[in-house]
Amino acid sequence: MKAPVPALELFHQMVRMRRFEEALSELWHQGRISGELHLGIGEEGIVAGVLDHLIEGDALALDHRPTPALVGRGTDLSLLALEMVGAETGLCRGHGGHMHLFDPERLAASSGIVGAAGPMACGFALSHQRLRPGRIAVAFSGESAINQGMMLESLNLAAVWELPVLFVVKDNGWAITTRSAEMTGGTLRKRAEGFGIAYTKVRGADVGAVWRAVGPMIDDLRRGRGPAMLHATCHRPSGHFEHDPLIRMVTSPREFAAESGPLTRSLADGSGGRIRDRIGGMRRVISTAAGMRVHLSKRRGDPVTRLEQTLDATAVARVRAAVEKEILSTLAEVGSP
Amino acid sequence: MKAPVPALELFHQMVRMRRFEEALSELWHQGRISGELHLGIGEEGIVAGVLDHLIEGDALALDHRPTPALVGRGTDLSLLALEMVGAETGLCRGHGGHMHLFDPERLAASSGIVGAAGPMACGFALSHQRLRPGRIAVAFSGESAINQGMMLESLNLAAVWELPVLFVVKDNGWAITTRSAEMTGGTLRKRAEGFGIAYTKVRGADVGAVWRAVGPMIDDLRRGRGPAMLHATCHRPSGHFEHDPLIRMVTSPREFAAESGPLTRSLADGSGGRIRDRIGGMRRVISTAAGMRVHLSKRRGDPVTRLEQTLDATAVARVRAAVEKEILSTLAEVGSP
Amino acid sequence: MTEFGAAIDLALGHAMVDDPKIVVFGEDTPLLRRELLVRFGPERVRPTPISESAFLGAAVGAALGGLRPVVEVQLVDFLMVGLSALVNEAAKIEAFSGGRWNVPIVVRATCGGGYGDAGQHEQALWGMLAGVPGLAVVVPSTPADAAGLMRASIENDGPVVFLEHKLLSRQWRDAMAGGRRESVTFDVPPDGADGPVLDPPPPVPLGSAIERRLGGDVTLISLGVGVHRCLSASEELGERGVECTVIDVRSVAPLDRAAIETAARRTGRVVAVDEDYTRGGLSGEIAAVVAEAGISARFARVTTEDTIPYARHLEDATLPNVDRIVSAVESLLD
Amino acid sequence: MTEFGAAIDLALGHAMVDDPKIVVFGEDTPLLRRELLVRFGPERVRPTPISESAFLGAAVGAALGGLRPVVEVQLVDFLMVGLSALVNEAAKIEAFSGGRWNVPIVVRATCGGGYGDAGQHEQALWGMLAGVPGLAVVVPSTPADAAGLMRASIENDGPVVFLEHKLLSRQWRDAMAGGRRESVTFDVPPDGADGPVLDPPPPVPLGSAIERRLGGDVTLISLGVGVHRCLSASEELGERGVECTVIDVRSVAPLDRAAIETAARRTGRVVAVDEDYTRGGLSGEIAAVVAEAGISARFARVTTEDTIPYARHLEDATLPNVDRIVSAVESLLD
Ligand SMILES: Cc1ncc(C[n+]2csc(CCOP(=O)(O)OP(=O)(O)O)c2C)c(N)n1
Ligand SMILES: Cc1ncc(C[n+]2csc(CCOP(=O)(O)OP(=O)(O)O)c2C)c(N)n1
Ligand SMILES: [Mg+2]
Ligand SMILES: [Mg+2]
Repeated sequence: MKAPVPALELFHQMVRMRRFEEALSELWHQGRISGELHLGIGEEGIVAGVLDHLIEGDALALDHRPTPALVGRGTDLSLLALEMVGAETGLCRGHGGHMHLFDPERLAASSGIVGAAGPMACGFALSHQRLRPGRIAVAFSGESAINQGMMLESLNLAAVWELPVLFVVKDNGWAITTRSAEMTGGTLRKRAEGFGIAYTKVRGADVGAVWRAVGPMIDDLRRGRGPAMLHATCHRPSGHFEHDPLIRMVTSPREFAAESGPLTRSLADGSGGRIRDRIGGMRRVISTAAGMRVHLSKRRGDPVTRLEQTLDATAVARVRAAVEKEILSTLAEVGSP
Repeated sequence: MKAPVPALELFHQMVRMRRFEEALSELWHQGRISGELHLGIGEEGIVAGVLDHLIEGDALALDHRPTPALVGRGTDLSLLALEMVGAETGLCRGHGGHMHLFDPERLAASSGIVGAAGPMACGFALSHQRLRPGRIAVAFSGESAINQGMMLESLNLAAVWELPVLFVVKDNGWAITTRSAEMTGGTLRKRAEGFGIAYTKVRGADVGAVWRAVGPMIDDLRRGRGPAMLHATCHRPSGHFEHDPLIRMVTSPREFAAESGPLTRSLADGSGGRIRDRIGGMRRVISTAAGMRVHLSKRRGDPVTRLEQTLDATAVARVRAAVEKEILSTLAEVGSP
Repeated sequence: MTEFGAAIDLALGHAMVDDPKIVVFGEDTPLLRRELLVRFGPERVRPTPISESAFLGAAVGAALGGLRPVVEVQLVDFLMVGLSALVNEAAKIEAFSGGRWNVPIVVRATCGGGYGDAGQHEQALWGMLAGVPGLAVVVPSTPADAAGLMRASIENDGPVVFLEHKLLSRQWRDAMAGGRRESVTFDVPPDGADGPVLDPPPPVPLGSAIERRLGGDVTLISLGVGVHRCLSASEELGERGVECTVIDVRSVAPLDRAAIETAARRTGRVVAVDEDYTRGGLSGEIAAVVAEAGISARFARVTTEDTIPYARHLEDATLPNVDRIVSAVESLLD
Repeated sequence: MTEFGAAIDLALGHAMVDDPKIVVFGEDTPLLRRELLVRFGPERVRPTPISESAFLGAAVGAALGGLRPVVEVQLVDFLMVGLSALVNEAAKIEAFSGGRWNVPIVVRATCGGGYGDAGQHEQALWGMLAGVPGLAVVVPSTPADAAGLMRASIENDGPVVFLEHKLLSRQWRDAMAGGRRESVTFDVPPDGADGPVLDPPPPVPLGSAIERRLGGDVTLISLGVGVHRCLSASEELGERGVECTVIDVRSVAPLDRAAIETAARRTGRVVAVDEDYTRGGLSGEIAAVVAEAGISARFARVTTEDTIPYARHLEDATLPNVDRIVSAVESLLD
């Protein structure tokens, strides 16, 4: 039984996620959203491809980029937007904000503690075993969260309790300004094997591929065959969070130039390390900055445009118009400052 | 260059460890040592086989069974024994006790927090990189500590920082009264691979095998080839700690009989779970108890007697006499209550 | 007469009969709680790996999913390994969700010293935990309270840390202290270790202190084993004509401010007897409660000032004891 | 004039020149501390995985091995993930080793709120940390103190948690709060964000409070950003003829009891202004210090009572602010 990929629906959800987050970004720049706003722009292919397989009663444990998943799961956009601007009428009455979104009706909880989605998903799955057999829990996290002890412990806990947890690792290759591969021993595939859990890798830019890969995994989960890891690559073009100063530093020529003074002084400072060390330090700063700049300038790998190209233009226009309408009415609810 | 196993020296060290811990056990039963005394009786093959390769400047991060390693590394037995009885003249002036032994001269530190030896060893190894090139750090832990987040994180940290850490996992198969395999997903070999670190498995009852296996591993460590894991099985015939009541319960027929009343009442209690659940519960208690009883009654796998049989009887007698003398003079220092 | 630990399991058993959503898990739980395991089956009583961060966090998730987990961490000291699950998740979700989602978990752990295991395994740490808004912390001093507070903790809709003192619980005394050795003695308070417990045990509401003794000269405020030390000191002081009120706060958070204020006002002298660290939070909080109420009372503390040493005689001097309480009272008398 | 965060790095740079045993590591450290990286090289300034338990524990081991690690955990909230390394190892080893081994580590972390990131990322938590014997905790309020306390923390032979408030440090304000947006404003105390710093900065001894203002009617005791709120409140009160003393404790542990006692005795009225939770420890400790000294002073607190909410207006009402300080002072006046 091979169902066809529901491309238009996946496209619709991805556009909703994308456009909603673009609106949030604007609200953030307007100063109406406070704090560190981490967006999932670029991750929609992974999120939409997974969510489409969920049924009522499935649970979501989300990380510091919870918005796309909530949008896709059906949380009211106005409630979400109102929460972001701190309104009493928001999803969490203005108490949670963008990193601490909770939707009890959809069993969706988030946390800004890297790795916390792992134990949370294990707990949801345990409650499923007793209260909602056949339901699953999905943990969304970044790839660098895989080095956090509580996440590693959860892989093991899920394995030995045979919990129906799908660990979805959204791999953009970076943790803020650190290249994840440089801080991660082994590979994710071997990590999963190390805990005895199933593993599948997929390109997150291809929502259809995600959808196809995750279907059988979730079927197995529902049948009680124990936890699994979906490792999905992705590209997040805007970096860590809105207007990250470190990212601005490496991407803006002006800002990077402003750095060159202090860095050159540090390099020249004979009171510091041996010249070999100092050059090594400079090399590391430059290679990190250059690596990030190249990474962020990449324009391939966008799941939305990629799918769009394969779809009928009128259908696309219809979807986009519907989403625009939804976003506008959401923004109307939020009003102006 | 294949050096021969220094059998007599290994035997000597193992007997010192064994006899010293037997003396501690007696002091504990006399009430002169307080708290949870965890002994390493049965682990001597692993400890002696590893320690023989160490040189000055190498560091030890020890777990809740630190005594054999300190004995083997040369910490004064009287200082150790005096510490155990809480004397001002003890190794730590009576402040640390058996789970918190610190010997700064030998860079040996212990902790009763399961898994803490991992990060501790990473730290020692980092200090070696800067201050003592060519020196290594050894982390000793049980096999169940491998599910503790900080230990898992350390495997990764050691890998990515390329630290000279030897993770020695002493695998007796049990964590107190829990069968470790039932709570551990995957295998240790795959775990190590999952973090990109070298792995070797060996029978800890065969000190010569340990000695041979660990030699090349340590050579590699000293050459900066990154961390490695030595997985060594062992059999600890006396269970978790001196006189563990759970262990007494399963091993003493009288105590187990005393349990049968309450357990039978619980089984019969219709206010509880469905009868299927209750029988399942009873089955688990009995199988755990039986499994432990069988495990503890095993008399094979003792590294000391095993090596003894291969040695010349006069040499053995000489070693034993020397050790007896050392132990007696140590006990004399400790005096009577 | 019911033993302290048995009283807790009695309450737990009743609760598990009443509410099938209660599950129990932790390291070694199958043998530690074997009677519950046999009574309720392996789905409701299960072992965990040595992974405190994961299983505490899983308790939070399970509670969000509709269960009521009672999760056992053997020593409160080990909570430090997975504290984020309590401080950053359990304690915060009700507030962050705008009051729409609760986290009904009970974290059961042992605490306290007095048997020579040293300061990495004998801490109290209740002040640190109680300082976090959203976390309740209870520390019973008698079997009846142990049962009643366990009942109330399970019924509470937010997270509760339930601490049982190792000197009071036979099971833990035997395990951690080798308490069945005839060659060792501990200063175990008899009324704390065994006492009458109703079956089923009525809940003891969180945040309700109880007056264990009434006297007009000085108020001693304590909890857990400390209560018994206070009662002994009060006996001794009573013989010398100094009459003490002894307040057992029973729960560190919520804290029964009214009970503290009333007694402080009546006696004008307050001694906080707290096995937790001096700056651990509770003893200071007692001073603050009194001062905030505008009560001008003389104040002293008997607390644990330093890392608890291993040697029994050093430990005895470090933990609050009857002599130190008597001296503290005397210091307020002249 | 030196910026707050730059002052810390200035002190760190001097210390690293003087002592080659100092190493710096943490998440993202290579870019965050890029000037130090370029000056001292990748062996002394290195990145970590997101593994707080391991790298905090490794700092302890490295210190035992002879290094002096300065380890950076971006937010104090994240310390909860790896707290055992501090509470059960770093804080205890000097005591457990009978004084034979020290753990000279500095844990550098940001703390505090006021920019709308909500209570999982804006906590103070200094009281909880300072409650553990063996841990020192410092919270500077000016660039000069930031530099001086960093210097002293590095020179200290035991573990120190060094907390920099996000509102004071430009780097963190920019990062966490998006502070360079023209569309947002924060109540950043100008004297806290920028100020004169000597080069090299002289150390500020741990445990030494400083009087920021002298007045005879009321003593305000605070630290970090709270000090500036107290100074603003004092201005306002001064105009009405109420004269305040403002004590900046600077270090939560060790705590300068003498400074608190002297001021409390002089004014007879004490207001503790503490961004940490009400029952977090410090504000209660201040009450206890006053009461233990036998000083009969009126007492009030301005603290964070609940989980810090996300919405800026809710947050403003939750964190200590000038209005609340003024009201607290007034409540003690009549
Ligand atoms: C326990 C903890 N440590 C550190 C942080 C700070 N932090 C937030 S996101 C992040 C990087 C996460 O990287 P990754 O897991 O790859 O997720 P991504 O941001 O790329 O989606 C870090 C270090 C945190 N929130 N929690
Ligand atoms: C963080 C932590 N959790 C729990 C414990 C209690 N505990 C002490 S030893 C032990 C079992 C350890 O098993 P293993 O790692 O196999 O070592 P073994 O005792 O068999 O040598 C446990 C659970 C602890 N000391 N620390
Ligand atoms: Mg990433
Ligand atoms: Mg074991």
